[in-house]
Amino acid sequence: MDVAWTMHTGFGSWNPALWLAALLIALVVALAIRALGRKDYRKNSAQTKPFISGNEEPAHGGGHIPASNLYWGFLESMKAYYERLVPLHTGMLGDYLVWFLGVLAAVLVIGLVI
Amino acid sequence: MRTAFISAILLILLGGFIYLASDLSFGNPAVTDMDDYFIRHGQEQCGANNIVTTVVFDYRGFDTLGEATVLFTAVLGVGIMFRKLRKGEEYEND
Amino acid sequence: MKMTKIVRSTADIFYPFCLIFGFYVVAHGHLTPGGGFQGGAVIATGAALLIVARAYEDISQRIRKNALKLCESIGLFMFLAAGLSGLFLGHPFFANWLAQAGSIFGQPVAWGPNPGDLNTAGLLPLMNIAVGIEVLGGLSIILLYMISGVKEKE
Amino acid sequence: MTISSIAQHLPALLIAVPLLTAFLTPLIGGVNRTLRMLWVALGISATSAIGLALAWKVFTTGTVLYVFGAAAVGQVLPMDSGGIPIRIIFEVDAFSALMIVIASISAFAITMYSLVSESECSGQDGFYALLFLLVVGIMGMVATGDLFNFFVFLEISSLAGAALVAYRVDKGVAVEAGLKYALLSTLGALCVLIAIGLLFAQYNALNLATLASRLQFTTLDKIALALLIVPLAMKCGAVPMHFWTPDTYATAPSSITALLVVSSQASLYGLFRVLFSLYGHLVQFNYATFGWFVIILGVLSMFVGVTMAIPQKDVKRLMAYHAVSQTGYMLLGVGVGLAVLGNRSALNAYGLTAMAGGIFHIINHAMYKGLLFLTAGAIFYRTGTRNLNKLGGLGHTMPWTMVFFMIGALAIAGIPPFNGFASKLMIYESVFRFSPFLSIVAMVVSILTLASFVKVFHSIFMGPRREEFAAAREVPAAMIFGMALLAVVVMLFGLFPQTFIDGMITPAVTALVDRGAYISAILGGH
Amino acid sequence: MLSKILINFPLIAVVLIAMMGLSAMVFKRNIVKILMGVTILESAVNLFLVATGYREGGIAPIFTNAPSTHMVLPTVQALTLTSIVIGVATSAMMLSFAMIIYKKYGTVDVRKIRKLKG
Repeated sequence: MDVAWTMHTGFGSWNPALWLAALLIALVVALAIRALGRKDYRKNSAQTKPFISGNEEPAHGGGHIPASNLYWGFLESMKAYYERLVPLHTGMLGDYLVWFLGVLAAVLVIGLVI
Repeated sequence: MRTAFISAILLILLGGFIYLASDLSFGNPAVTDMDDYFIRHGQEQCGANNIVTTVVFDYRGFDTLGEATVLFTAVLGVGIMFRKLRKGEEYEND
Repeated sequence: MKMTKIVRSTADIFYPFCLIFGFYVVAHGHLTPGGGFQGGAVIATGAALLIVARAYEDISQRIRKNALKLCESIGLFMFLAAGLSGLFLGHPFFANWLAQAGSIFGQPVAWGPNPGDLNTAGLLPLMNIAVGIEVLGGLSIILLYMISGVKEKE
Repeated sequence: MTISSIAQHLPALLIAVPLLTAFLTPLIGGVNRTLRMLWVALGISATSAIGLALAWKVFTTGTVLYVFGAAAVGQVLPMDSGGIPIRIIFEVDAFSALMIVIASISAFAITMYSLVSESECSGQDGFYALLFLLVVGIMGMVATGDLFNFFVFLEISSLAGAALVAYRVDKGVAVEAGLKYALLSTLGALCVLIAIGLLFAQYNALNLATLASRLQFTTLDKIALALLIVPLAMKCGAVPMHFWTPDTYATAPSSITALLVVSSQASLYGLFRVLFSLYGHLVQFNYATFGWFVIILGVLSMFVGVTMAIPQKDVKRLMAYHAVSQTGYMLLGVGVGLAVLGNRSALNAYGLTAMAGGIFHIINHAMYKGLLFLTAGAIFYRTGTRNLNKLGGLGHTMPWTMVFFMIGALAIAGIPPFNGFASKLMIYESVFRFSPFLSIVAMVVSILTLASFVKVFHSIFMGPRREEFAAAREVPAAMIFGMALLAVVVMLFGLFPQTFIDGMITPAVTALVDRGAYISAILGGH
Repeated sequence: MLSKILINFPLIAVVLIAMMGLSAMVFKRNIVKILMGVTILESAVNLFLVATGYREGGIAPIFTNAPSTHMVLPTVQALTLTSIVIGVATSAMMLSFAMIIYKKYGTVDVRKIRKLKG
């Protein structure tokens, strides 16, 4: 394989060309399976209507979830972590300066002691 | 709590500064070869009696260009701060 | 707001002296303490004197912002051009190719104390003048911008 | 000037050309706006061409030195100076050249983009002049070999960046962010200045190579080291000093945000330069301590950045937290390299690969994060909002923006075959040899990154058309061009990683690790 | 130690001024006072830079009618000049930022200037 396409990390190697080839093969297979499907269904009849286990199809566009509702479960499960982390980000200028000086003092102590 | 924390930080920095001030020796710098070169050759090379001007504009003239650029930057910044804003140019941050 | 007549006339009297002293500091930057930045700052002090003594309205007529902007850009451009001029003669950036050349500002100088001669130091006086122009424009226009911001708030 | 003399003076022109453009922009902008657009396009094209030419020269012929104001360009050590450099010297080695390549590509794409995206705002003369001054600051920071000159360019980039952050006043919110950025940058620059004074008082030199050769690692040098690395770590947005990053990146105009990413990476360059070229390879230098300092900063930045990004509602603020988190990868990779710098076998076994991954991630991150910020700017340009809860259904009307956003999002999440995957793979595999835990943290962070970008993609582009965005069309061609350029670079780096690693990254790592070469380039054989 | 302090008196003054500036920056709530603290810290740094270049009994490095040629180091004076101008530019820009913030928010208290957080 051409060296330009293969990346050697020193432990293994990674080849984008092979990956693209695999993608292509998967696409071809999918198209082939799709081509095996039946063509003799009737348009806009009950055969093409989406079947949601007997329920009515929801109104068009009702399904868009706003961003802050996504990952609600994740945020809920990590509530303890976020309750500690987010309040640290007070938009206060003085706190920014204090954090900077604190890290500076810590590095001074570390650098001088060790 | 916050005040005590800040005071501790400032005390550590104060200790570092005090060490810095007591370790350096004021009045007799350790090595002076570069500045001796400036004092010895600056006048002949640049023809200026003022060695500081020689350093500022000749040996380190590039720094001076950057310094003038900083002033230009500040003027531009102040200028765009006090400019007349158009209608609806400002975005209401929610 | 307007200051009293005493303050205004005193400022008017001192203004030209500020300018003259500033230009002296700029011109003798390579011989005596001082230089472009210091002299430009002194000249801008004259402008500040007028600004504190008078109302903003007649200052804005007497000192125009565009002229100061022009001063600043021109001064910086002169400074950069003085630095770049060496490139066209085969010298590096910021080479002081005019010094010791015998031409303008090119009087050779020997090492050691001397009474000082204006006609020396090559590009340095030119750079001093350029920086002086830039600084006087820059500092005065910062003051003008700030006071205009104060005015339009009221 | 002939071609040969131009090639000889490339490092000077790299600074002089954008400076000249910036100085004359207010005058030319006064004439009319078409002329100003032409002037700006000309200036940025010339700057990028010079930068790429200089980088090419460095990668082909080795380190380029430029002495300002000497009798000759190459006269590093004057005859009568007793073997010390006395003037300001630009020392452009492979690492600097890499950063110059990043800055050139990003600045070109960003300026082309901003020619349209900022066209409605007032005060454009100042905007473009400050844009060029920011480019000057970045170029000077990465090209200089003089400590005080580095400080001057740091101040230029900080001030220009702060003014540009506050450019859209936004009812004072942008000015608040600009004030925070300016104040923190000033404090950091003052610390750097104290460190410069300390080093000068002891060794009477400002040139980095001379200082490195004279350094004794006394206690004062330790204080100077602390005063140098903490401000630079703050400027590149490392946790727990990252608080300015989301404020600044979110409120700046999007093109400026993409350039601020590059400027924070220039301070990352300064951090690595100080740690490796100035202090590295000292006998007394405690590699493990400072290596672990950088690693801990990196891990904290990765994790805190990505976890803070997930609940954000402002799209640019979310991307800013991702910028913090991606900076962590670079710190992690190079920190591992620093931690094993004293141990030659471990360095050759995995340290160099980790550093290569971290440095490769710098250029990858500049490209895809710039692309993402530009797409966010395109969305803001058409819809006028950055709130993810209000956006939606833009995939129907802005297909090109959607494609570019997808490329950037997949790249930042480390999905093959985009460039993020290549550098992250190197970091994972080499860091795993150093400490498996860190590598696992890095993978988890990558997964969370993908998750949060899936959220952004869903809330901006998915869903039915919104009537309030019925007027939203595809952005103009210049903005498309700016985004497409970065997207193409992202694809190239992803498809031919080894070419770029051999051509640019490995020389950069070698230049960073080989301190002796950096010194002897100035002082001759040592 | 005491003699050392007496010799290094300018550096001790640098320390005191720098601590004044730092404490003003972290303890004050008023933006203008914080900017004052930054300026004080800048002047401390400038004093430190000049002090590092002093030579016992040296004169200013200017040859015009100079009594002797035993001069203090010129480089640090050049650096100080540069840093003074940079400090002027920085404080001018930050003060104009503070003016705009006061105009838009109606306050200069850092506890109220926090529309960007979280």
